[in-house]
Amino acid sequence: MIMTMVQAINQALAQEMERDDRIIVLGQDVGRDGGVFRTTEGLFDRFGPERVMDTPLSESAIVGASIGMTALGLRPVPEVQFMGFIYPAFNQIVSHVARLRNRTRGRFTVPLTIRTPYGAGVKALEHHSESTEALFCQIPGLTVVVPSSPYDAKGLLIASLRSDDPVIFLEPTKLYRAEKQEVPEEPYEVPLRRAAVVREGKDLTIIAWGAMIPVARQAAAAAQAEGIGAEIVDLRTLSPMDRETFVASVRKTGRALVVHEAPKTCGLGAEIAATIGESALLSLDAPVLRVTGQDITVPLPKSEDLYYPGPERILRAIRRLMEY
Amino acid sequence: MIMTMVQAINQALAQEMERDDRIIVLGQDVGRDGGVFRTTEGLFDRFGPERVMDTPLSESAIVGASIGMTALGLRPVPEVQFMGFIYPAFNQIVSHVARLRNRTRGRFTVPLTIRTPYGAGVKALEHHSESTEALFCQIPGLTVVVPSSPYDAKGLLIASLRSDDPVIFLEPTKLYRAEKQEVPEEPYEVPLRRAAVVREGKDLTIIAWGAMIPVARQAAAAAQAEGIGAEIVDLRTLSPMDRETFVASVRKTGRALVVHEAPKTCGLGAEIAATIGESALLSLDAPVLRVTGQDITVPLPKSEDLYYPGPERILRAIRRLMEY
Amino acid sequence: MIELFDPLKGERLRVLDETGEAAPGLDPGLPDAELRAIYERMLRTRTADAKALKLQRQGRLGTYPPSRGHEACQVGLASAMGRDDWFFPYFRDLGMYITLGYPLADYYHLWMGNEAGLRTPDGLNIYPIAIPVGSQIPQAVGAGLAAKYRKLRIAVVTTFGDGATSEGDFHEGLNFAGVFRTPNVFVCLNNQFAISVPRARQTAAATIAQKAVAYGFPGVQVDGNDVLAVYAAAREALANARSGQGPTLIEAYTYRMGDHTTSDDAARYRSKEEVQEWERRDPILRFRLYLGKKGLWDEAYEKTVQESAAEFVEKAVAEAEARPAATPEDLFTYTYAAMPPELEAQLAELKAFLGEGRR
Amino acid sequence: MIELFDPLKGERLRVLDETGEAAPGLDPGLPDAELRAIYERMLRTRTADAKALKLQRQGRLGTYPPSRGHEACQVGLASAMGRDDWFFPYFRDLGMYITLGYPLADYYHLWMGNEAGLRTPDGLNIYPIAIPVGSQIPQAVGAGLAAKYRKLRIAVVTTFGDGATSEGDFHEGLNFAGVFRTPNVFVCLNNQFAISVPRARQTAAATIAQKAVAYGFPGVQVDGNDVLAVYAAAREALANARSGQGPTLIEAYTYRMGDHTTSDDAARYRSKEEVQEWERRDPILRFRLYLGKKGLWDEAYEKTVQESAAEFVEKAVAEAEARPAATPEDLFTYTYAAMPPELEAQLAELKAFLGEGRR
Ligand SMILES: Cc1ncc(C[n+]2csc(CCOP(=O)(O)OP(=O)(O)O)c2C)c(N)n1
Ligand SMILES: Cc1ncc(C[n+]2csc(CCOP(=O)(O)OP(=O)(O)O)c2C)c(N)n1
Ligand SMILES: [Mg+2]
Ligand SMILES: [Mg+2]
Repeated sequence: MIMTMVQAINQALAQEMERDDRIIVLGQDVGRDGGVFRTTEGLFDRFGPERVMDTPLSESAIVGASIGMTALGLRPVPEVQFMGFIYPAFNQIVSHVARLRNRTRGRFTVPLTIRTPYGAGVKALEHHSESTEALFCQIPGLTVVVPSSPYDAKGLLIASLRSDDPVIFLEPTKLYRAEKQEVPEEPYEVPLRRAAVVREGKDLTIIAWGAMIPVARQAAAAAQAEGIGAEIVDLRTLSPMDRETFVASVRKTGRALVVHEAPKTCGLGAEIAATIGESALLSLDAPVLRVTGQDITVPLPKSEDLYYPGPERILRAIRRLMEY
Repeated sequence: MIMTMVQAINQALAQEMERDDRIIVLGQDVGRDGGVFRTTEGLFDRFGPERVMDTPLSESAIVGASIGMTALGLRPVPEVQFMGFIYPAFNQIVSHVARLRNRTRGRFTVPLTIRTPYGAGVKALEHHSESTEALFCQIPGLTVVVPSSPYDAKGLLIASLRSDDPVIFLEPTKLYRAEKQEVPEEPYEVPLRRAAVVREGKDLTIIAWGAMIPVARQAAAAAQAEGIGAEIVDLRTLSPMDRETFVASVRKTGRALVVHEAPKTCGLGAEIAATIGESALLSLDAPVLRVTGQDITVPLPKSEDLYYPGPERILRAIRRLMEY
Repeated sequence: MIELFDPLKGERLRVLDETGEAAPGLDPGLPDAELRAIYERMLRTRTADAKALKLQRQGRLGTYPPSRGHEACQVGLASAMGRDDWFFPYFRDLGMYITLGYPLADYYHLWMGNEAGLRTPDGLNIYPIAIPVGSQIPQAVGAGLAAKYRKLRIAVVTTFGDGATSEGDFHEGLNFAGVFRTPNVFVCLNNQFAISVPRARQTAAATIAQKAVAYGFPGVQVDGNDVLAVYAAAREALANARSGQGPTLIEAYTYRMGDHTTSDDAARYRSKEEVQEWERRDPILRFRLYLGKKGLWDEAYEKTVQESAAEFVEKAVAEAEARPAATPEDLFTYTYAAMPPELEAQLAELKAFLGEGRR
Repeated sequence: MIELFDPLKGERLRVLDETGEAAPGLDPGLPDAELRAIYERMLRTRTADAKALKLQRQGRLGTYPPSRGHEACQVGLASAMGRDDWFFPYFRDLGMYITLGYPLADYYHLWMGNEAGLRTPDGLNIYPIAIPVGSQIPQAVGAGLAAKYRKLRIAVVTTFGDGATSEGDFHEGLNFAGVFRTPNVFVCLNNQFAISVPRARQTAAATIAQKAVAYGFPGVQVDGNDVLAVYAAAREALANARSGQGPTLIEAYTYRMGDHTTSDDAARYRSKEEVQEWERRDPILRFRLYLGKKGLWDEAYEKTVQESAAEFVEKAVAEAEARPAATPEDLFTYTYAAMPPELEAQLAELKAFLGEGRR
């Protein structure tokens, strides 16, 4: 069926809930309202209030209670309404979710999937355009996943729901309804921890994820018109990171560009650039560049465009790389 | 006077409180008890309970209330008992402390200094050995400071207390009483945003901060015995970062090594390595290496040494760099 | 008066009944001019709110949380505040802003998507809107602590919804306030919903007011559609705060007449009948009936007030829309007191980029 | 029985007075064997606690939070629990662990600095100790939700100190529990201090038990130095939880006889007199007097119990100290279900490094 990312996510949830009664969806407005983006639409009617729980406005308890559910064998899927509101739950995530397997030497695991919409580009209110994925990528024990298409969204979410590790599943709001795609009806997994080369090219490698993939594609198309072949690696799982795929690509192309929405300093691009420098220094024909959000708070809607990396900024960096 | 870092911090607080009655110290056990590390010893008796406030066990309110105090012109100095317990206050820090100046276009500033002991190496309990500085370095608006000696601790803390920006002041517990040093009696500032070359050398540059400085010095001394001259840059202010100083050093030496306690992935070393790759690629004779904590949760005391970078691990990396 | 109404016994302070009749002994006895001023603020609030919705539909303003139904809470509370008191708002506070004299043009400017609208004019003690629910509460307590430390006889007010009472920050803030006996007035606009989640899902406590028991200070539930009840409770709580008698929690029992925001569709989760039932209790209607009984309201007066409100609002819209767009400098200048080199470089690059004809 | 003691009226459940006399009608009426078992657990707790302090001074165990004075709270509560109930501990819970059958060797192993000691043996429903204060509370509520979902007739117990009640997680957890009527029993060991901060600085509420009012379920204060009072309240709260009647908050009013931890010096912030005053109320002493009155205690019995406790403890120490050190694999294996390449590389490098003769 042709569907949006919202529908793909919804279908993944519904199918896995059907298959596995240990899965419980909980969060603000996930029930009767079907979620503020409608990702949980219809689940309440289908699975009832015990499995699709509207909760109090309490992020720490939403995540904390989810942890406790795993102690008794459940597989909760807490939703945080926007990534900008995940911070009240940060302590539960950093001090418990990420660590429980290790600190109990495997006796207690935390197979939960925290879903949250993320990223800018939809002219939302303050705190609704956050992309602070790097906060989570530096915490050992967490798996951080970002889909960039309806197909991947369904497959990565199913893989996350089946994973025995805790997953932070970040859903780019900008892509929720941006693009429709053929998505298989039956459940399937897109494997975690595997990046994908989503466009081949010989001249340089663009590493990106989520809402930056379509933007990178636009830039790559424009570069093609100038005779530059850009390869695009969609990271998909941001942590633990599939370094091999992008390092191999850079070894081939000799040039690398990381694109992300988050501010530059200490964004995930830093780790990617550092990894390339460590593993492929001698293959590099130019410095690894980063095209990113500015090192400022995401501006309010009127100025969002000044913050957000667009195809022209990427193209500029591509040219700079090629001219180096 | 010859003093420990604890004494230097204590003196900085006392002198600035004397000078500026807008400064209020608050937190758990900072009052009568003088702080669990005695950094606030004597302040309660000297300045009274209105300026040295024992608070409820409530990190979010400690930081949140400090924000509110700044609205009325105060300069609070909240203490979080250990960095591992800062997460309940994370929302206040990320969503408010860091942003208020920008979101009010300068009408409201947040001149507070959040002090917290940090880092491993003292065989402490779980959650008491955290060094998650990179979490804060990626948040625009925050200033992150780490002293590595009693002298710097006093001067950097005074500069932080006088700064109009919010400062996260991280105090390496391992250094609290490790070393005594001559510290001038009168108040002085060590400027923020300035790294210091604390050891000169021509063969490679080690970039480190806090408790890793003495360790790096040991390694550098051992390297010297092998005829290798290691320059050491003490970053001191981790954000905004003084990139110029370490880039200049690497341009000179051609080799760089970052040392930090935090796990490798997405640690601050990534940003430093990425910056060097961006700004000094052609000067590099070898990849930028990172000697860091392992990508795991800091282990309990019995195994801490397997986690923590020691001089031998650094020396190994130095040799590897020189042999490249 | 506050301690006469025990939330644990299900008691609620109400001055005006639905016909606009004042309960003897409870009417705060405001002068006529002030009563009319309150009415005018309520009407301006409603007019400005409706305008914001219209602008949003026209694409001239972004996502917006309407205030309709909250006029008694907002105007009643703000009217009781003094010029030196501080206010820590949440995101549904239009009537507070209008009453406290925040330029409506700035308020619109903000919701049109420009940070400049969040820059409180000098001299007004209003902290910026907190979007992360409940996070302003500990901040308000800190301001209360500072007021106490500076020996100012002022109160610090903060507002929030019923949903906010589930957040840790609500608890930590009120608990702090109790311990330090800060001059705070905490006002919960219990409008029965947090987006789609009904009040009963928010807490098993029969009232929100009774949560004050956990913090050792008084809590009172008032009829939030009765502007005089809100005013009376607020006046007393503010006076207590200013005179060192510590904080109060006021629960204003009301209803969110509109959608949560312009992105919401409340019809998905509540019935028309319920909404109609509350239409009958419209706070403006009720106060109008009261004014009528006092001879302070007639059709001619209504017309003047409506016209003046419309003019007030149109002027603000025109002003807001005439404001210049944010420049790259605006975006970069306020991250730090002094711009670090990395930001300078990014700003220069952005300007070079825009200079190439982009934007 | 719980609802007979209203914390808002300052009432406190106490079965035994300081001479060990049981209040008529309140004695839970336990069989003699169980009474003696409780006494033995209390003594083992005290012995094991004293041993931990000794080991710490000898450098054989790390920073340790002593339990002395809390034996009635811990043993009374755990003795009322059933084998299928779950427990979410905090960090000062030795008597709970001993009563619930957690191997003392593991417990020591943990405080000696090895994660392996946190690995609850299979079949025991004990979650790992939470060090971040209050953070286990929402987790316990989640376990309650899961029990409800799975239709298990079990209760979920969590313990915490008076300090923890100031954390947002306390509030969010209890509020959740109220809304979903989870089978939770929340037990606050109010030992009058959070490190140096006295109870009065923690909250302005007269009691902690009354905080339950904010969440719509019962709260009761019990004498925490009276093991039968703790037992009686816990038994009733557990039964209520298991039978679908929802959660209860129990405040056990007690005193931390020792330092906060071995890194603390309580003499800096409290008087000898105060400590001595509480020595008189020693929970073990009081229960011994009660047993004596019932003819269940004499010197000979005491000697047997002491000897058995000493033996129990020494065996555990020997066992803990005989445990192998953690290997690099132990440290790296449990971060993820399957080790990612980066971790494999780091582990290999660490092993190569150690292989070079270092360590
Ligand atoms: C910490 C946080 N979580 C979630 C949200 C998203 N959100 C915005 S408003 C709202 C509901 C607020 O309800 P209430 O506190 O009752 O205020 P009301 O909107 O009814 O005035 C939610 C969940 C948020 N802004 N902040
Ligand atoms: C979130 C958090 N903040 C601070 C600490 C440091 N700390 C450890 S125990 C403690 C006091 C706890 O007091 P209470 O809850 O009364 O328990 P008690 O120690 O008295 O048993 C503090 C502040 C912590 N562990 N977690
Ligand atoms: Mg509401
Ligand atoms: Mg205590």
